[in-house]
Amino acid sequence: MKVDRRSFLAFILGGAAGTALSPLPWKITDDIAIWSQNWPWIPVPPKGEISQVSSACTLCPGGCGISVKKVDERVIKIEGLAGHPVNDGGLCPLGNSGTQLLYGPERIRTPLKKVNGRWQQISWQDAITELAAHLRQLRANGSAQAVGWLAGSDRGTVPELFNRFLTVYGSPNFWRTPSIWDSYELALYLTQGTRSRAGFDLENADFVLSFGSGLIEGWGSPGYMFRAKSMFRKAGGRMDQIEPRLSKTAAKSDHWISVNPGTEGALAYGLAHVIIKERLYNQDFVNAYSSGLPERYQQVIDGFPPEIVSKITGISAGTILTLARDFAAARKPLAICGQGQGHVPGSLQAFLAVHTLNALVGNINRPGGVWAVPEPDYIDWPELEIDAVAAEGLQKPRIDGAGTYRYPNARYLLHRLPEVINASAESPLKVLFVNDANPVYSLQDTAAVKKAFEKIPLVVSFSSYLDETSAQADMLLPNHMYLERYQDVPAAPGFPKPIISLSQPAVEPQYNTRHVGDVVIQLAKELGHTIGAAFAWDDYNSCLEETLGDRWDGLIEDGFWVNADYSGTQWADAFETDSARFEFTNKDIRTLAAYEPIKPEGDEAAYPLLLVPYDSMRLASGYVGSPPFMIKALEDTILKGNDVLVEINPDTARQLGLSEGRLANLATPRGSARVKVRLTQGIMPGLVALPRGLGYSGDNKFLDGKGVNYNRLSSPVDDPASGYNAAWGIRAKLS
Amino acid sequence: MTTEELANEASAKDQQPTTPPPEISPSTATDDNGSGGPIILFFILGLAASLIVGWVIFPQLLYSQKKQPVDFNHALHNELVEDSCESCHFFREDGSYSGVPKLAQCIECHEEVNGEDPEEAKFVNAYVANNREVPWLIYSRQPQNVFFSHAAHVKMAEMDCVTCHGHIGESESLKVYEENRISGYSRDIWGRNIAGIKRNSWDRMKMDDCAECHRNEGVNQNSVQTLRGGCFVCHH
Amino acid sequence: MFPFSFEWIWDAGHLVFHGGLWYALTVLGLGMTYCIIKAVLDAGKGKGDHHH
Amino acid sequence: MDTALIPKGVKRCPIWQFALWISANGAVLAWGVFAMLLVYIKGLNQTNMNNAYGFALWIWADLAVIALGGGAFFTGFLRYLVGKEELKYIINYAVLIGFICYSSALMILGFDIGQPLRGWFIFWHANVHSMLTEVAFCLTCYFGVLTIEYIPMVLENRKLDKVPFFHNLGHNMHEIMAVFAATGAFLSFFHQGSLGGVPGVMFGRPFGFREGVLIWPWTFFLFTWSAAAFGPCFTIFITKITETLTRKKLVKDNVIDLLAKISGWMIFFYIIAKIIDTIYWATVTAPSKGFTFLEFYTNNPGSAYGLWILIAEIGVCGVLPALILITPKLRRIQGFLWLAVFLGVIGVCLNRWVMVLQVLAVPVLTFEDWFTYLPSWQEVATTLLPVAYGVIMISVSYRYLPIFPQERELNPIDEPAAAAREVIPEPSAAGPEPELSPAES
Amino acid sequence: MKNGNFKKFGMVIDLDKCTGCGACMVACYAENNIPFREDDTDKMLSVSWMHVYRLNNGKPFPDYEECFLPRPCQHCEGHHGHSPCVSVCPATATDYNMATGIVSQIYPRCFGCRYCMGACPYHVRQFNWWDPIWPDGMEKMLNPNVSVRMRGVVEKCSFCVQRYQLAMDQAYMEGRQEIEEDDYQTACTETCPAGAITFGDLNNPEHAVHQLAQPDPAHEGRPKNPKAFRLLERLGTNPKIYYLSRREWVRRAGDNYLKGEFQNKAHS
Repeated sequence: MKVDRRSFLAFILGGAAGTALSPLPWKITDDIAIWSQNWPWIPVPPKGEISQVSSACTLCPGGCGISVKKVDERVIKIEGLAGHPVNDGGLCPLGNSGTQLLYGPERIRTPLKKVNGRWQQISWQDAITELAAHLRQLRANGSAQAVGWLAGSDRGTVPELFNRFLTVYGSPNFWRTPSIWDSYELALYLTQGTRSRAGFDLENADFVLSFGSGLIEGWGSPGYMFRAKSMFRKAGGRMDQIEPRLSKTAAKSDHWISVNPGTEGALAYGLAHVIIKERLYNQDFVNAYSSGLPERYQQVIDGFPPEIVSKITGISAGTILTLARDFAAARKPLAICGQGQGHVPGSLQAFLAVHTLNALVGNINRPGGVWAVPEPDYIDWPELEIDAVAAEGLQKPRIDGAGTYRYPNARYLLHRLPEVINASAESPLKVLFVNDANPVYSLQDTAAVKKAFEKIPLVVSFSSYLDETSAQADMLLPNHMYLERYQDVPAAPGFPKPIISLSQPAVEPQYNTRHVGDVVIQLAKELGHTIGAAFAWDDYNSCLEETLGDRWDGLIEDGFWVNADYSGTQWADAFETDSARFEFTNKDIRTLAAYEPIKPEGDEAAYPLLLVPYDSMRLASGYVGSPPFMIKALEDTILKGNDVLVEINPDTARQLGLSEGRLANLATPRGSARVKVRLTQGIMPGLVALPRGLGYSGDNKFLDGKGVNYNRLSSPVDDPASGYNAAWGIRAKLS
Repeated sequence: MTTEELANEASAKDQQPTTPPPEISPSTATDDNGSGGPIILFFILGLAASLIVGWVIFPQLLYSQKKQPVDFNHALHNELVEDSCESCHFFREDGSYSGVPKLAQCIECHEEVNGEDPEEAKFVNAYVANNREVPWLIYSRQPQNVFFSHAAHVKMAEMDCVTCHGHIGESESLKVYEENRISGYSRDIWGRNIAGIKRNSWDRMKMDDCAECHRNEGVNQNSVQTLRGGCFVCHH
Repeated sequence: MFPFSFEWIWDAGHLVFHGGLWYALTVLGLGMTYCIIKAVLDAGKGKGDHHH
Repeated sequence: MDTALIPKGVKRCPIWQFALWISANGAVLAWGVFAMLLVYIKGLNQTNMNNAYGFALWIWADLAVIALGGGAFFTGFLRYLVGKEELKYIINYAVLIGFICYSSALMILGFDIGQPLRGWFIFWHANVHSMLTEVAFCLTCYFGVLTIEYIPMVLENRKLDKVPFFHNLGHNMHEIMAVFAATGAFLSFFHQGSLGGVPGVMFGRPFGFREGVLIWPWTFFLFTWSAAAFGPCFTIFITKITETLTRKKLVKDNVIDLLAKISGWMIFFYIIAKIIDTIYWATVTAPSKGFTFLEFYTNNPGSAYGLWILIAEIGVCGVLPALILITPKLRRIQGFLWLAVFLGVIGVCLNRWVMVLQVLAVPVLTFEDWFTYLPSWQEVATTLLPVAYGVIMISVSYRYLPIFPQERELNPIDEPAAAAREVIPEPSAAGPEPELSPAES
Repeated sequence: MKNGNFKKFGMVIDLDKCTGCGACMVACYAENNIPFREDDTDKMLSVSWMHVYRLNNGKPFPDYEECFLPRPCQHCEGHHGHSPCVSVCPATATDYNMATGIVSQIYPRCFGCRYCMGACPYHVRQFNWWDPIWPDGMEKMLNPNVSVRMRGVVEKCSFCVQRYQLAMDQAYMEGRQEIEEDDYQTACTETCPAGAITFGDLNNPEHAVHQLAQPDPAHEGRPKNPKAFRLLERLGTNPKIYYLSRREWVRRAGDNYLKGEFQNKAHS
């Protein structure tokens, strides 16, 4: 039989018909579709038992309660803890992104030591032994004071352990990251005589006058501020925002009062002037519970009549008058200050001026007012035995000059540290421990900070990430992530009640990390002697449990402890000044440098514009950078590709010949950067606004290399009254 | 086809009646023009071959055979436990379903070898001793986009396990797991029958099988598009 | 597409739409079948073997 | 070399010249295929489409080639159902062009979807309420019709025609071609309309949305109509180009003239309907959604979607070609004919562009801006792919198939030697009455 | 379910409370396994079920005002469930459920034709232009109750329907057939630090959303609360997201109006 072409064709045809009648083509088609629905490279998260752990967030000082949602041993989501006094179920974008920090591939997985510029793994024991040997050597040389510790906070057991260590070791050089709370604390101390935390009973206020505070941009405890703002607004409360740029807070306010940058203090004094002149102040409070108002008026306030204030601030005298009258007429008016999220302490005189306003309307320690909140004093550790070396070291002045005759009122002047180190041939600081802080990124004039850090012989970072500071460090001793550890979170800035929250582990530590508290205790034990004796606990957890005592069980269960009934100390008992009254002025205040608007660095002719930073809830600007989710959620009016957008007024743009979306060079006396131009009517002419929280350097591809770090372009300016950094901006040009 | 071939063919055909090809099959010989027969034969040959490929060989090739790591005896366990299936495949308080037990659950009874079954010994030595989860191959595993609520079926609708899972609870050993090489799913989803024909409610676990029951029972027939089950009942 | 697919409903939309579709497919299918069968038969009769 | 395949009595260029021409187009084709593979393998991120432009260059190309391919169904309709006998001299070419257009459209759809492996869901899990379902079904079916219409042409190849089965098959198919053509016209009517329905039913998009009858928005009918009107323009346009390139007259003027006249009147009435539609939409539909007519054409970057587009579409590329084509004197002047069909082709393409892309570009939320889009090179390459494919298809078909029945008559071969070179002598080849396709014989 | 006891889940977003912080977006990413890319700044290429718009009143400095408007899927009901996107889907990959009022999107069914994206005037539908990829180790954070979408399909906000399912599971476990208002809340609602989002059953007069929006059943759910509005109400999409604002320009920005129309409406 000859198989010719036709037979072959017939065979093929028969085959085709048979194939069509068999399941083969149909099943394959279906299976391929199913395959495309379940591509093997698409991850399939395993199912499991859902559980939750009540904890506290430590990514910012806000102290929100969180509920960590788990599936078996995986953290899948972080939610706000319902019923928590601070945030009651709400949670900010950073808190929501915490899982990405836990599981981020860029975490430091083991202790590292820099050898010849390269990172090498080191065991925990070796690291502690080596550190102890180094510290022993310094003490032996009589340089105990050359050891410093920089922490993100000075409240709670962990910073207290650092402090205790430094004290018993013999160094006064402890720092916490600077913020407006330095100034608030000082303003309260000077006028009321108490070292306490400023709290704001925002939810009960009926007129909040904010001098540039980013009430909903991360000022204070964001969780509380957001909630409280909604509450007092819902009750019909008024909100006025005084700042040169339409921030989100300004956008949510009844009135956006555009003020010349850096002149908020003058405006506050101007308002006080009107209130006093028109006798609108709270007679009851001023007469019975305060002192020094006439003197203060004569010395300072009298110099700020509306016409002059109008010239300084750019606000019409009429507006000033109306504002003062409205403020004084409100039942529960509240004035707040501190720029943006509050990263820069600011001008002490401005804080005093704003606090003066609150005192004039008598809303100190009153519902809807500003409260001096006492610390929950649960840390009651055994007395220290200070040996001779330590005593000698503690006698030495602080390296940054805080507490000295030049800056008698300041506690920490971290921003001055780079200058001091760079000015000396050899760094006066030999060892610096850094915890929950990224000063090489977050201090202004980062080039100088970096230079200073390079000069410090030994920098030890406890960071979980290879951030800018870790990159400058010599040893990395990664702390557990907050989702892996216990830690007390004692206070939320601005929150009006005494509160302690507890961070507790939701999962086992993912890597070879160690609790920083344990490291301190082990280091102390390794050093032995009086130092070891000061740390009698086996480990941090037992220290914490012992410290919290009766509160421990409740904290484990609820995640927080709060004095819910606290509503501000009565006026009669509230003031610990010499006069036992609120002192508008006293001997300390009298010696302060007089108020004048802080001048930013730079020559007006060379740099015609003013660069001001702004904050956003969508950008983390604390010790951790924004996780991928936050960068994803960031507006395209802030970041496009890798370019940050700076905001300028269309009028200014016209003068400069710039148009929307154009790339431009932003230059300041401290550096220059490529930026994109965004035109908006929401900013005062002559200003350039740059967001904080971008421009990280490193190898996190979701964060680093995006945008520009404002701190790189700017520089600190000493406040003549306190010595704190009061820089609100820097002169700049845009071309 | 080249032109030569075409030309040759044309001329060959022309010559056919006078010079028959040397090899003639009987069917060709009986055919009028000598071409219809073999064509039909070859057609049938092709048809038969492809039918065999499609119905017999293809299913063999489509599925790979995998043995379960441990041969589990459902029947035996079922006798020993109090709460039948739910003793091991239980509901959690939040209404979620635990599915195949984790090692921790098995350890409650099998911390050490209890009986004489070599499979139990294997289980204890290989998994319990090393604290390693057993990589069970799950016959009823559905894609991630399928949301199946055991609570809705077992607790609310009070269905029994057999309706969907068959009599696996009475089996003394685990059958071979056949995995579809393309889709990666167990053969039990499509069903043993390659044509997709089912005799029992537990023979298949494709979407249409779920839909059939939902339709018969009138469950969630709220879709605007299909007037049937809303998609979000099972998918998200 | 077929009455046994999940989405199928016996309503006017489906009947009109698929009615048209199946009608067209039937016409095309029957037409082509007719042509092919007739061509086979014609070829058997020797038609077209050489240019009419 | 390939002379045995070339139809009898016609002259074709040397094989090397042909090969060169095919290679040049093949290069473009290969570039397109490369881009297509990129799209398949890496996904639609290779395009510049985005969440605002879910439909972009490809869908426009799809709609445009389908509209232009409308010449096939409408010519078939006129030839087989209305009985315009003269059109038999151009129907082959119209079918070929249609076949190319529709196969291109299907190919584009094949890579335009995000999950090509599940593309068949549109058939299997069809939602009959979706205009796109109707498009997919009718498109595929009508492509089948065009294939059926194209097959006899292929079978007419000199070599294939010698096979009795093929000869008879071609003959039989011709005999019932009217049935196929009628089915094709039926399918075409619906899918052209459904394509118009795609923007027309989007009631969230005031620029595209139209009222209508029952489930069909006015754009449904306008699209069918415009495809029928402008499709023949494209057939004439391509025929004219082919004639220019081959330096031969291939179709007699009376045939072109008839088709041009019909096309002209179709455009004329279409454009009146389109103007009425535009006025109604501008004065009733849009305002009811809170839009003024001008808002659809102003404040967009570079005025890419300015009023010019409406003037160009309706005036320059609508009214003008209609007037030329319905005026016998004008349409018989070659230059005017060229101009009219060219404008007509541009006009319908512009209409499809507007109805696909401007619909998506117009901001609907008051706080959004116009959306802009520029295709990526991958999109351009894959859009040129069908063009190259079409040129190759036409070239090959023209070379080997008797596409133009009047070619031999219009271009008698001077050299008798040409016939002598044939491998197999063809007695009837020199016959005075040229053999048409079997159906006509 | 034939007794017509249908739920209609919806949301009321108080724009006076919304601070534009973006927590809702991030909570949604985390809840719904939304992928992220190194450069996600082109918002038209990015997947974000919830998007916060920034509106302004168009006035010059210093009268310039801004407002933030979170935009989840509007879960349009259209007329009788014919939302703009549902009826256009050729493969029945999206559906309107009469029992919940949720517009579903079925990823394994979708084959990526993107017609629904074109049909939706709110840009709530987004396409997976890329394969979803999680950095090494970060896939641990994925939620097992939401399927991870493959490249080439459209996705959108589902009102966290998985939470509804889990709440129902719990109810069944406890022998209930119904769930309470608090049992089912979306991730964005829960996380909003300003408490701007309220979620619940619009058909249930006891639910906060019903009280805030006061939907008018005679007019396809148009809000009776004069401070409330819906986006593009005039298109007939009949959405289930209601917005509240005391500012008139914000309410006006919710829809397109011809000159003079809005005032008439406001006064009538």
